[in-house]
Amino acid sequence: MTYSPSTAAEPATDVGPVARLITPTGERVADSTLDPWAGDVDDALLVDLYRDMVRTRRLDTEGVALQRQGQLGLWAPCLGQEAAQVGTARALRESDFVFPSYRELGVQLVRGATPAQLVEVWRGEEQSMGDPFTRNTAGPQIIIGAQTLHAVGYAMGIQRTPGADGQPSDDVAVAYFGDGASSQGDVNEAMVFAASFGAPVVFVCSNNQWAISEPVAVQSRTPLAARAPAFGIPSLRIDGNDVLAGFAAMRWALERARSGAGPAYIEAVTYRMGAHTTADDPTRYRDPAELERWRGRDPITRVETLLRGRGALDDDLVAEIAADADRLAAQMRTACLSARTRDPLTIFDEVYAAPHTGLDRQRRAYAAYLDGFEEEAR
Amino acid sequence: MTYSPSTAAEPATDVGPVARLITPTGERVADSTLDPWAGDVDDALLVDLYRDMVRTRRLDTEGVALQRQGQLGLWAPCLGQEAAQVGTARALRESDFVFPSYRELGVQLVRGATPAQLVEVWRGEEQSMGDPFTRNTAGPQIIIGAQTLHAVGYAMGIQRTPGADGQPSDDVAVAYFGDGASSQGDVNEAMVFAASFGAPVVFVCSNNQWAISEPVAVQSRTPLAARAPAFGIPSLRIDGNDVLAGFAAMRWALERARSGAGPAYIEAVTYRMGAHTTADDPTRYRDPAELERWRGRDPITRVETLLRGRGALDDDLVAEIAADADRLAAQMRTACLSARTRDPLTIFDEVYAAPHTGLDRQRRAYAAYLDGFEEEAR
Amino acid sequence: MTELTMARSLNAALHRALADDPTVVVMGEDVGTLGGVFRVTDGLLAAYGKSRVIDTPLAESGIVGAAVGLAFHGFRPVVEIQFDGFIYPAFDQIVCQVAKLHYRTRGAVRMPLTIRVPWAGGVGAAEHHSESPEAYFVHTSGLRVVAVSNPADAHIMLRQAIASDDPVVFFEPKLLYHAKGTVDLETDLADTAPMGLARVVREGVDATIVTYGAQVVTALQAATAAEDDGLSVEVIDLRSLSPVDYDTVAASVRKTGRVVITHEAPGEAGVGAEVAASITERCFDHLEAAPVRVTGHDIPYPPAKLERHHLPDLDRILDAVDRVLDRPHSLSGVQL
Amino acid sequence: MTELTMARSLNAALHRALADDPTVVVMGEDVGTLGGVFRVTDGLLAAYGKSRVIDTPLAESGIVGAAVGLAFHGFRPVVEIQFDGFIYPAFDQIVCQVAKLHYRTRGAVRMPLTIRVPWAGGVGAAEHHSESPEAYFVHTSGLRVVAVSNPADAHIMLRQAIASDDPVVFFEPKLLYHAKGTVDLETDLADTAPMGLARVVREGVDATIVTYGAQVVTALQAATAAEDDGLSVEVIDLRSLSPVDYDTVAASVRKTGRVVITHEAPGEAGVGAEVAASITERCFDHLEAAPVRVTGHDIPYPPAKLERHHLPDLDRILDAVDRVLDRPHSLSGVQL
Ligand SMILES: Cc1ncc(C[n+]2csc(CCOP(=O)(O)OP(=O)(O)O)c2C)c(N)n1
Ligand SMILES: Cc1ncc(C[n+]2csc(CCOP(=O)(O)OP(=O)(O)O)c2C)c(N)n1
Ligand SMILES: [Mg+2]
Ligand SMILES: [Mg+2]
Repeated sequence: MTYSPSTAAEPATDVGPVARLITPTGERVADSTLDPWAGDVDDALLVDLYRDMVRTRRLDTEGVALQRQGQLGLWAPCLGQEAAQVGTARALRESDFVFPSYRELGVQLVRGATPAQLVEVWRGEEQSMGDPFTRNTAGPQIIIGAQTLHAVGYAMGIQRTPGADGQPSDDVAVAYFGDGASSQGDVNEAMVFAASFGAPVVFVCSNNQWAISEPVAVQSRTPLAARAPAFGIPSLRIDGNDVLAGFAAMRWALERARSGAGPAYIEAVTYRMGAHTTADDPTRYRDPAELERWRGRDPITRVETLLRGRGALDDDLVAEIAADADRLAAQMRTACLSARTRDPLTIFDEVYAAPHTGLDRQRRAYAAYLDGFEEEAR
Repeated sequence: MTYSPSTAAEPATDVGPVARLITPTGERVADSTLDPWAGDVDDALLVDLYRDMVRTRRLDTEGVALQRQGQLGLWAPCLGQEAAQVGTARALRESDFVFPSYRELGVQLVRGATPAQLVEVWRGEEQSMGDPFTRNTAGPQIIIGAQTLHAVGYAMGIQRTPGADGQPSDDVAVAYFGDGASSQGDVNEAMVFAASFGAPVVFVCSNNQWAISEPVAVQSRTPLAARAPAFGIPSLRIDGNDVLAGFAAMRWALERARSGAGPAYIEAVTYRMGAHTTADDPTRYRDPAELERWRGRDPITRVETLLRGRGALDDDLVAEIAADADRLAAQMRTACLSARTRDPLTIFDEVYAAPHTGLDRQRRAYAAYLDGFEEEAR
Repeated sequence: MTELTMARSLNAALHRALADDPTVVVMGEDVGTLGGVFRVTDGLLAAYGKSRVIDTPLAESGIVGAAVGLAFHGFRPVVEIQFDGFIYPAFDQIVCQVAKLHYRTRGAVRMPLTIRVPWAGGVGAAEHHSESPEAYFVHTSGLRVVAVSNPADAHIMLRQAIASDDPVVFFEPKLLYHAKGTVDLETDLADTAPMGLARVVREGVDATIVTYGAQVVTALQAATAAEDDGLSVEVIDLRSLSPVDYDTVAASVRKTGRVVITHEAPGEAGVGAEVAASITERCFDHLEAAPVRVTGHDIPYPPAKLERHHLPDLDRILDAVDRVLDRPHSLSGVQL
Repeated sequence: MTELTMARSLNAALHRALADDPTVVVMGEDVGTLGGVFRVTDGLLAAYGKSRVIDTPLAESGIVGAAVGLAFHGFRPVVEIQFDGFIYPAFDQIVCQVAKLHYRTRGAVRMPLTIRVPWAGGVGAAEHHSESPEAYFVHTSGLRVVAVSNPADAHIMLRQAIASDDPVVFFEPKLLYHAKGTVDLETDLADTAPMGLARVVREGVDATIVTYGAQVVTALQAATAAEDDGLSVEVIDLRSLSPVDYDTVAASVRKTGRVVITHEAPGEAGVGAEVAASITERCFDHLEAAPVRVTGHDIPYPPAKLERHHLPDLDRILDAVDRVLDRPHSLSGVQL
């Protein structure tokens, strides 16, 4: 029995064969795999998706600006990746649970993160975006790939938790990660576990072509979507800049998982239009022509064109949506500028759930030390 | 673009579709993939392979016996896996470099390990089977999967080391590992690196159906050989109890690697007839019927039948080969029984290549301490 | 009260935890059908089924990472790492996730994992099967670390660890799996002393030996031997390595003024260093001599046949007691 | 002599090592085209090509494991771990393979890896980007561990580390990458003191501060401040954390009788514990007070905006100096 990398001819880089429903020029095209999951999507929903993408982009721009102005320690822009994030996240229901990486602004937004929560992390005030359980979404994971295992474990938890009716719940866990992450042992182990237990988990790989300065070809000679089936997980490779494809693909994956058929994998082929983070200078490693090429595949423009063509979007609505996004951005800025660093002694809080003799002693000592300053000052 | 686990119907367990040249009943059959690599194999070579398998089995039996008699701390029997080990290892040349796991007695033997080296490790006298460079074979790796990365790194070294003629050397590195190991992050990262650098490395997965008490179905829902192509590495799934298939498959893989075509992967489908180690009791988890089934697929019997049928093997030669194996086993026993534990102070040797103030001090202190006993004794 | 081996007492604790709390799941390599390579999880699969007792694929990072996800969902995973030397592939998940998630989420996400580790040497095992990695975890803020030394403690402490809302790395000395002791299987956890307390296992006035795990047995033998020599040696079983119960330790050292700390792990930046430094900080004016550490050497674990030269034994501990008492016939008192 | 930042001085050392020794290879994430996120490997790819300067896939275990294989083949890999907090996925390969292979093969296989780690805090970074994991490696027998504190040392010590036949974990304080200093790029390694030596960076008689990395700068500021207070404080830069040069440290402590040890990592079972315990063992009769540790608290690294309360600063070090001298206006002298 010979297995050959039948897919070797397809490059891991740039677009290649993808499933798509909206072309870069804004045409709605057919796709036999995705259409069954997009048939009921009406213009109102498309406008919603458009609005979420505009919001995401606007907040992202604000984040970059705040960082430039010294208000944030760092920002990881998601410019260009709005469709992959918003489309997939909008297909979820509230009780599903999401484990994102650090670049999923659009996912966090769709999942209900407030502007304040979004900036606290990058300002260095907090390490999570609030309590994960209030919106069933974990904070951004920085250790590349680690969250994929958490999603699998959570999905194993779902399998073990009957609902009120005694039937196992049909919630799903979702892991978001990048093309670079695909190389990490953890991500591969996550696929092994997911397949072994048939866990209701969806892997969403945002292949934005780059892991900092390394093109995806360093990570893989084959399309990343081809990895999953080898572990027994079916996958879809979609145009990640097509929000409808993201939405439809996610519904396909969720439906599988909800029905007990186990894990699924989506590779969203997209592009990181900005720097890796505000600390990065992509001109050191990227060809401007590549950027130009991808500018022509913008995820927002194509939906706008489609909706305008259908008469579902006009200048007024565009302006209204932009104004709404501006309001959110302003909220974020206000939250950022009015952020107050919490009390120093809180650094000792919640290291442990129960009292800890060693740390409690340190806390008392540090409190006494700080008090000493105040006394001196008096 | 949809990727589905096309191979999902095939079970990861038991035999399934495999490439094979000698059937369990000792018939030489054709296989279009393997035949090109076995055409020049004459009976003399087959007898050699047979001899190596008999030796391996005999030494393995002796190892188990020595452990039972309290002479070894542990033994990891390879009963039933002789073909996969001997066949693949015999296809190597001396200058290739092998990174085996702990169960590769047959590989170590073919690579020139002495009976003494084989027992020292399991007796607890040494942790390596001598100097790896004398036979271009590393000692047994116990950390599951770790050696696969070493093989890839070594292969990267080969790529960076021109021979006398200025051409890159066409040596190959080989990693042996088990079905259980396929779940480890390291093994997957090894495939990522191997593919990324097109490194001349061959992965040999001995799928012996079990990882201690866990059937391979716990590790995988798909044939393990199907994993590799997803990383861009072609693979072959062979009857691991067919020594000729192992030999031919390895030649295929080596030739690819030598020619600069990069890594290759072989899944040898075999069976661990014995316990995981002498500390294990497989009756706790294994169906005797399964064992019976595999007994009918014995790797040695089938070659014997084939060679006898061809007149290349008769009772005399069988007896001679058995006697030779007995001699080796006796050597191993002697080496074991006459082993002398080395000087206690050698535990401080070779922790570092250069002097180390901290450790040198400890060594002196312990030497003085031991001297104190001797003085007391006087 | 029942006479049980440590392995059986641990097994009983797992049975009890699974029976009492539906959120407890046991997971790891070979913990199900086989019942664990040390039979500590024996019978659990049959009793609680495979949704509670999970044979996992062979990948430690995967096991701990999946347990983190289960904890996110409200489960209380009890993870078995098959041997001490195989915990390192899971190190990233333990250090960056298990230890930090409660802190990072300001208490929203609990990580009540228990990570059981068959542990340490003296059993003639193959490479990587005799490691003492406890210091790595003691140095990791956010974890609790305990080590048991007898069946009774093993039973109670495992139940306490599982009940703990904090992650606990739980070290079980392989050498003592078959050691027997009297275990009270009926104990109500509410009636037990908290998990973090050390115990004076033998009283004495001349010197204190501080230790944990299987070395407690060796230390007690040393104390008995020292008695023949007219010395009264106190022995403390730390039980909890993080946090250490310094009240108990300091009370002893203030009494004896002399302390020997012993463990199997290499000394350099080991638990003994922490204990020695902390004792010195707390008891400087009571110390008659510098605390002496008797530990494994700063070498990789040697081949099994040589391990007795690596592990502190009765003689090395006695020698250290002599040294800390400035007694002349100390064998290695030589200052090198 | 050239005026260089630490990042440039490290870069020069890498250039030199690649030029002098054809077996040296540099590998890691973004070390090639980008020249490293801190530009420490800047220009190396252009100068030596991609067979010597290797952008690897994103997998730390893979990087170190492949480096082990390269070392098997006779190479001398210089591995970059992009940030301190990302070394843990490679922990297994470092602890079980890199640290042990020379020992396990009785010297046949050398592991001359240098593992460079941009390290520690104080730079306002995101989570996992400010870790001080050095104690894990100090506790691991078979590794050498060094930490640099200025451009001149950085240059020489990196060259020494690469030339070392033993594996070296090499910590580079991110806070000092842009700090400038005079570097002698022409030094012949044969003329330099061995890598393991500590250095007295400031002499004094009243107390000794033992530290390493970026804390050396803070300790020097504290010593200067203490001078205004009439105190003469000696400052020692350990430079090598394993082994520690106890000759230099003990000589100082015998002189001053008082010692403060400071580092950013949490104190519990940290390097400071080892240093305090070892000093006490060696200098007990010369100590006027217990060694005092000033370290990061035993907490996960806090959010950036709060890190200044975690990291020992000038005031906390001065406070500790006061304490070790039993001076009344010590702020936290309260025994709690
Ligand atoms: C374990 C680990 N190693 C290295 C890093 C440093 N790092 C942060 S982002 C990044 C690239 C990630 O690329 P990818 O997975 O494609 O995600 P993207 O940034 O493109 O969204 C690297 C190497 C990290 N955060 N964690
Ligand atoms: C990292 C690690 N985890 C766990 C173990 C314990 N262990 C030893 S062998 C084994 C099963 C290995 O199965 P497989 O890879 O199929 O090889 P086989 O024993 O069948 O040859 C396990 C779990 C180990 N040695 N290393
Ligand atoms: Mg990317
Ligand atoms: Mg197996």
